[in-house]
Amino acid sequence: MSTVDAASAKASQARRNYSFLFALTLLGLLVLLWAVLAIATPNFMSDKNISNLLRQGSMIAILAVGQTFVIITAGIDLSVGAVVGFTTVIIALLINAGVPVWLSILITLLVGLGIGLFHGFGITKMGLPPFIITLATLTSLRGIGLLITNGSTISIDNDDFTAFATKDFLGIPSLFWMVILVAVPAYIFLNHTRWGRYLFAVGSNPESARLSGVRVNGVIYLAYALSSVFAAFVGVLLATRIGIGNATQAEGWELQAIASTVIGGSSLFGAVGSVHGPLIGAFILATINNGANLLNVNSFWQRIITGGLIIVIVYFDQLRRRGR
Amino acid sequence: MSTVDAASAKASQARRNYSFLFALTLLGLLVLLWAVLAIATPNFMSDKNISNLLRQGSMIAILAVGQTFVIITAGIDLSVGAVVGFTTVIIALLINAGVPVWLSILITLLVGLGIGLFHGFGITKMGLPPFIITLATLTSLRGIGLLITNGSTISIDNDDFTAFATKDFLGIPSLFWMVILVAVPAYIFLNHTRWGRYLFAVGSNPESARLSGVRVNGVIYLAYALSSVFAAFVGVLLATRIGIGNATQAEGWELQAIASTVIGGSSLFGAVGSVHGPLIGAFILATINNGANLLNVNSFWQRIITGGLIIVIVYFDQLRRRGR
Amino acid sequence: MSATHLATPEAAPLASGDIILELRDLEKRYGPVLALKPASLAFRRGEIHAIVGENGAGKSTLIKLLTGVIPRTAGDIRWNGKSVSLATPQEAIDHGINAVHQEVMLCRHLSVAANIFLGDETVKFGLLQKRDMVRAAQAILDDMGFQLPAAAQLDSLTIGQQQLVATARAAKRGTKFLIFDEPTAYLTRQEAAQLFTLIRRLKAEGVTIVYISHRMEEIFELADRVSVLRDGQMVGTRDIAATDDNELVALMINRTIEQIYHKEQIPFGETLIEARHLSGKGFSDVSLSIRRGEIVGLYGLIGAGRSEFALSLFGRNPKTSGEILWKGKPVAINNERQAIGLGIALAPESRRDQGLNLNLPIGLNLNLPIYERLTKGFVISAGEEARRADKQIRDLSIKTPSRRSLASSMSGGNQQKIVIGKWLNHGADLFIFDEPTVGVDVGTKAEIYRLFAALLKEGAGILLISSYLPEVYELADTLHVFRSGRLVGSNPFHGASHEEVLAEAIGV
Amino acid sequence: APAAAEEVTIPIIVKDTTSFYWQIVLAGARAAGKDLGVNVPELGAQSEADINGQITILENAVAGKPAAVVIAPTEFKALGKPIDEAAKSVPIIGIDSAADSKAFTSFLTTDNVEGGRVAARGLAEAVKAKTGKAAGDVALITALPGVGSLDQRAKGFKEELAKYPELKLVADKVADGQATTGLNITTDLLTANPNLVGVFASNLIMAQGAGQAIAENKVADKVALIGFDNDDKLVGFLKDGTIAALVVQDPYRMGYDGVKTALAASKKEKVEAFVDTGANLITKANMDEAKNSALLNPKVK
Ligand SMILES: Nc1ncnc2c1ncn2[C@@H]1O[C@H](COP(=O)(O)OP(=O)(O)OP(=O)(O)O)[C@@H](O)[C@H]1O
Ligand SMILES: Nc1ncnc2c1ncn2[C@@H]1O[C@H](COP(=O)(O)OP(=O)(O)OP(=O)(O)O)[C@@H](O)[C@H]1O
Ligand SMILES: O[C@@H]1[C@H](O)[C@H](O)CO[C@H]1O
Ligand SMILES: [Mg+2]
Ligand SMILES: [Mg+2]
Repeated sequence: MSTVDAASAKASQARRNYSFLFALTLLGLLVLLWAVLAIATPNFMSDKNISNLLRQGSMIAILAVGQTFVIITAGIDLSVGAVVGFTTVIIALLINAGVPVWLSILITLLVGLGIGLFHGFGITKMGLPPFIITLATLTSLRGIGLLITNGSTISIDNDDFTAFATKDFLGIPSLFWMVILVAVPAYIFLNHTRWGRYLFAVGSNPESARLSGVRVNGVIYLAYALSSVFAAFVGVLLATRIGIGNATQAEGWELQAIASTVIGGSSLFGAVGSVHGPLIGAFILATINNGANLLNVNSFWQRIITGGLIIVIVYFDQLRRRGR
Repeated sequence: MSTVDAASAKASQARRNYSFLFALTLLGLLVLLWAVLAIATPNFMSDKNISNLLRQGSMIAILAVGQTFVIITAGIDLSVGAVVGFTTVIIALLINAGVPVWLSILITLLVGLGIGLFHGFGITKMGLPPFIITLATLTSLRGIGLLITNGSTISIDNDDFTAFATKDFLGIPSLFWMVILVAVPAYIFLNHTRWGRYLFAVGSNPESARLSGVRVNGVIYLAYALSSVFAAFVGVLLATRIGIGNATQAEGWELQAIASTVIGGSSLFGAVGSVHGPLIGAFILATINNGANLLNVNSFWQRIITGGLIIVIVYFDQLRRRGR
Repeated sequence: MSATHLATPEAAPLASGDIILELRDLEKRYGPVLALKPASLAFRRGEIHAIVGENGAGKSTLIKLLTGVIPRTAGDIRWNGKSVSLATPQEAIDHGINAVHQEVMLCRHLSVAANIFLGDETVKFGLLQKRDMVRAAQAILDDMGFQLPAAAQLDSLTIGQQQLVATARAAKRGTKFLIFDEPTAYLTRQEAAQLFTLIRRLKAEGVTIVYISHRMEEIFELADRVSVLRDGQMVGTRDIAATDDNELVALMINRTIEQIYHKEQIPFGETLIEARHLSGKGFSDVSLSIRRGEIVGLYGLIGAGRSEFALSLFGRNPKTSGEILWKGKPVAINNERQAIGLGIALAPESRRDQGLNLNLPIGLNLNLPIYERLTKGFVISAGEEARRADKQIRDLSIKTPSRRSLASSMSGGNQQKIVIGKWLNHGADLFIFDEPTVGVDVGTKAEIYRLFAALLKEGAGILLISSYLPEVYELADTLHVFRSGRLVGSNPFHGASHEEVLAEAIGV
Repeated sequence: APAAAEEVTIPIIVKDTTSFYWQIVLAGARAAGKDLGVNVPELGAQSEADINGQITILENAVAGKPAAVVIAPTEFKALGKPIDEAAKSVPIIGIDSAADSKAFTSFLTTDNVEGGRVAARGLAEAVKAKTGKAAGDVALITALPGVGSLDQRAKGFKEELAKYPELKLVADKVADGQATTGLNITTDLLTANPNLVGVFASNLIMAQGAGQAIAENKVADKVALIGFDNDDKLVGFLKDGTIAALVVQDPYRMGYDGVKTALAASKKEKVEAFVDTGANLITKANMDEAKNSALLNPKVK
């Protein structure tokens, strides 16, 4: 092997480790935040608080993973917050109508699927930009949800269902188990199946993907369907947590999900993204909020600090990436 | 000239005409909306209502033009709504402190400039994605504004200033004059100056722009500075219109501005955009709301219809563009 | 490296006034990759200096250093005897150093004129003088003999035409030192001839030209001197009169090639595909057939409609009339997947736009058509995925540290190999190669042609689309000429001379 | 049990820290904290519609092991369980609005349905004052959908309005929480309903927008506007006649007494289980009465 080859082998080695290192770095930042908070507040490391933290980050984390599929295809899904709010209404109606919980959940997820397929249709068949079609759905879905409920709130009268969010298994909150339930298959799907590869290929260059025999439209349908189904799943979880169906809930969660995804290293131009990235991104955001509450930071300062920390974290991450 | 050349010259001719045609179509849709509303409601075409409509669309229109500069560079500015809210606070404080109105406005615009330059810095020097840095500013600015006002509202005690928004000149509301004041130079800037052209070049291919000696970083600073200064200007207008400084105002206006821009034919992937497009986009959105109010459409239906119309309008626009 | 003994130092010592630009121990590292090992070279005022070397040898890297596109990691550059930093493209432009890069570096959303004047606009009272610029750009294009509309939007042009725009842009007034990085890769002979005329004229005006190409005949036609890069190392400079093909190739690849156009006579088998009176966007009434063991060549000028025809066969573009028979039976090919399913593969002409997923790993690019096959149960077999990618990298000697490297970090020629490799990896009965050797070095070209032979032996048929006449001329069993979307002449051009084929293509 | 030497902590959780109304509540709580030597973290979500956000904050507050928690539940049903859960570890004092929980140690609230009724009566009177009789078209503008207390006000308003058969509710609009939207809606309502005689804007921000529309269109002499809650801007409108009347609660007291009651509860002292802090109709005529003046000028800083 010539020197060039040896050197470049080393570079590729570095690059191979890189994805892992990068995750480590973000994870490192998260752990750093935890360490600081553990020292600064007496209660941060309490079982109770860690449970709270895991519960608080869970829903955005799941949304962010769904959003990542879309962002990898160079798309965007602004509707996820509205889907969450809308599906709390759907599941509340179903459960109150006496439909068994498992069936209610299934139907709610199918409603999510329908919304995602509609997005796929709008993008592939009507030629609409993802930003526009999902913004339109965001607007309309909130309207439909409000219309169904006449602007009010539906109390879910099934205590087993609403108790779920507060439960723990093996000391870990049920909501966090749901993250694991979603993330593990999502990881396998994204990194170890051909459809995962196709998501990247479509995000990178749809024409080349198409000429290589990839069903580009199918891949787009798939990405948006996954995002919406994940959002519907979060709607189910939110309904168990707040015990009501209300179409205005989860406002702005789309931005939080997108932010988690981007903090987690995805590029809005597509073809870059992972499953662990958005998870870490979501828990970084949750930790900032949790920590600020525990530190009794004034809520206005809390916003200022959140903005500042987002900059600092992504900046360090960029540095690390460039310096690799 | 060979046939090939003749054909491609013809194609390019078509494309040159196209921008104009496209504007006509969107404008056509707007006019169609107006015609329908003029028939459906007795008051839509009244002088008074047209004045109201112009006033209602003005602020988003100006934001959308500023946003367009950023979107042409393939960026995004999520902070504009927060800048509007924040600058209502700044100008309210200045005016109440007895600073002359012209100076208050100037200082407020300079604050906007500072925010825009900060975005430019974050993107070019810190390597942050535009989505992230402007999201961070959005979060922090609201916090700073709330901190300054302690979460309350500053009532502006200068009647001349607050009367401005209600005034007309030559039968046209002052706020709409402000749109003209901004749009005409913006049009000349974008289409007839070198910096306007560089915005497109950077959005199209930053590397080739750089190879041509274009100061790519300078162009990015410029785009974000313009967007923030326009937002600060809208902050001034909002302060005259509602007579208060309040940091939580204009929430979600960034999405409305981006939607206006995209409805107006800009691509979020950059290098495509105009000044007339976002203006028409903004007034389409304003017309939908105004019309729904006049028709006394249930507020929930109003949301559903807005979403539906966005899809229909952009769809027709796509058809026209493909069929050109 | 024991090969350095091959390099003989330049014969004639130079008077310093003759030298316009000099490199001293110029070096470029990408992280640990040494893309250019410390290189020293002097360019004479007004000479045409060719640079040759294999794919990935470091030619484009050298050019990027000279034009301020990337920073050097060590060494010195002297411009007219003075050390210069060349830290930004603007600085290079200010000195009068311009380049036509290998990948077209223009803004596709802007007009031709806007691209030509980008960074150097005509402005009056702060306003762009668009008409003046269009007029001036048209004058420049006309003067250079390029028949292109200055007002057209760039992306309405073919890649070749875009390359000419880039040339016009770099060669317009004020240029003292002009670098061409494989300028003819996307040009037809006719256009290449126009380019050569321009280059000779510039030389006569005292402009120094650096000319990079994989086409030896061009080097011998144009250059005064030639330098050879191998593996990032400058291995020698020769006066063109004092060297020949064989020496250059030996310097480049450290071995000799007996025969570039490898051709074996293989008996033809069944007819794989037959197009009958096929029409579509860009072509009409095309009838031809391809048998197993046969290479059918399609030669024509840019825009003649060959690529559009190929895309129709592959199901990417709809046909408007006519019929396709596959192994004797009429078939409908409505999309790419149907074509692939029948056994058709297409390596498209534009590697950037159609052929590659640039910001993804090489391995993924190579395996993209075969992931269905790599899937065992629900998941992809990682071992098989790696094995298949590594095999293509080895077989095609794709110069990369790893299948995990991004396609975008490859040199142009190596990118082209990935486009081909992906279909070799998949396999097919009929291979459509659209400009398969664009930007590919001599050694690799020979390998690719050998590979064609291997495919034919296995019973495949090949449709070879090329604007490089020697290639189709030497390789095709049946040669068709396309002109303005139609096949010209009823007989295959077998046995016709180069000149006759060219005349048909141009239509004189 | 927390050591006596340590400072006692009683967090107060409001619905949304970004509105002036809640700043008055917090000011009251702060004053109580100072007077009683209690540490009072001031918490709240980013929007009154953000139920999950408030639950999260409650969870975090309880994790800090406070002596008691004062909370203004953002939604009746949704906060029920979390409050039950929290009450297992600390005494919970409710203020402003109710929640579906029996675990409150004490409760100091405005009856928002009653607040809506007060507004309807005030509107009828104001219309009568302007036009001579309580008759004509009226409209209701709600800031945001899905906010419990706003829904209750709308309910009370509509119930009471039914007692005035000649007052016809021609529009029931829900905005997006932005003053500008309130302004645009009101303007359009004035255009669409030339016979409009009254508007009820059921919270602070909507009243600001609606007031601006009345002023902008110079219809204060024809259209009676009733607002809810108060700040400088609205008091200015009240003074110059743009707004006919404001329904004003006693947020300062809720904050102050909330913390005071919480401290008592944490010491296991006996506290009052329910206190109605009242909703008062304030007009230009009675705004200078001592009690009203105090309500209109809370000691925020
Ligand atoms: N951005 C980059 N990052 C890492 N390595 C790079 C990068 N660009 C080029 N290289 C490496 O530098 C070496 C030289 O590449 P270069 O493009 O100069 O080759 P070339 O001689 O122009 O080849 P070709 O004839 O194929 O165009 C190659 O090994 C290539 O992979
Ligand atoms: N983007 C485009 N817009 C309009 N017409 C186009 C475009 N691309 C190609 N054409 C037209 O389609 C026809 C066929 O082009 P095609 O690319 O198939 O030719 P070709 O013979 O393969 O030449 P080459 O590939 O060398 O450019 C030509 O008339 C060309 O002008
Ligand atoms: O319940 C609250 C208060 O009573 C106040 O009016 C602010 O808005 C409501 O949601
Ligand atoms: Mg090269
Ligand atoms: Mg072609």
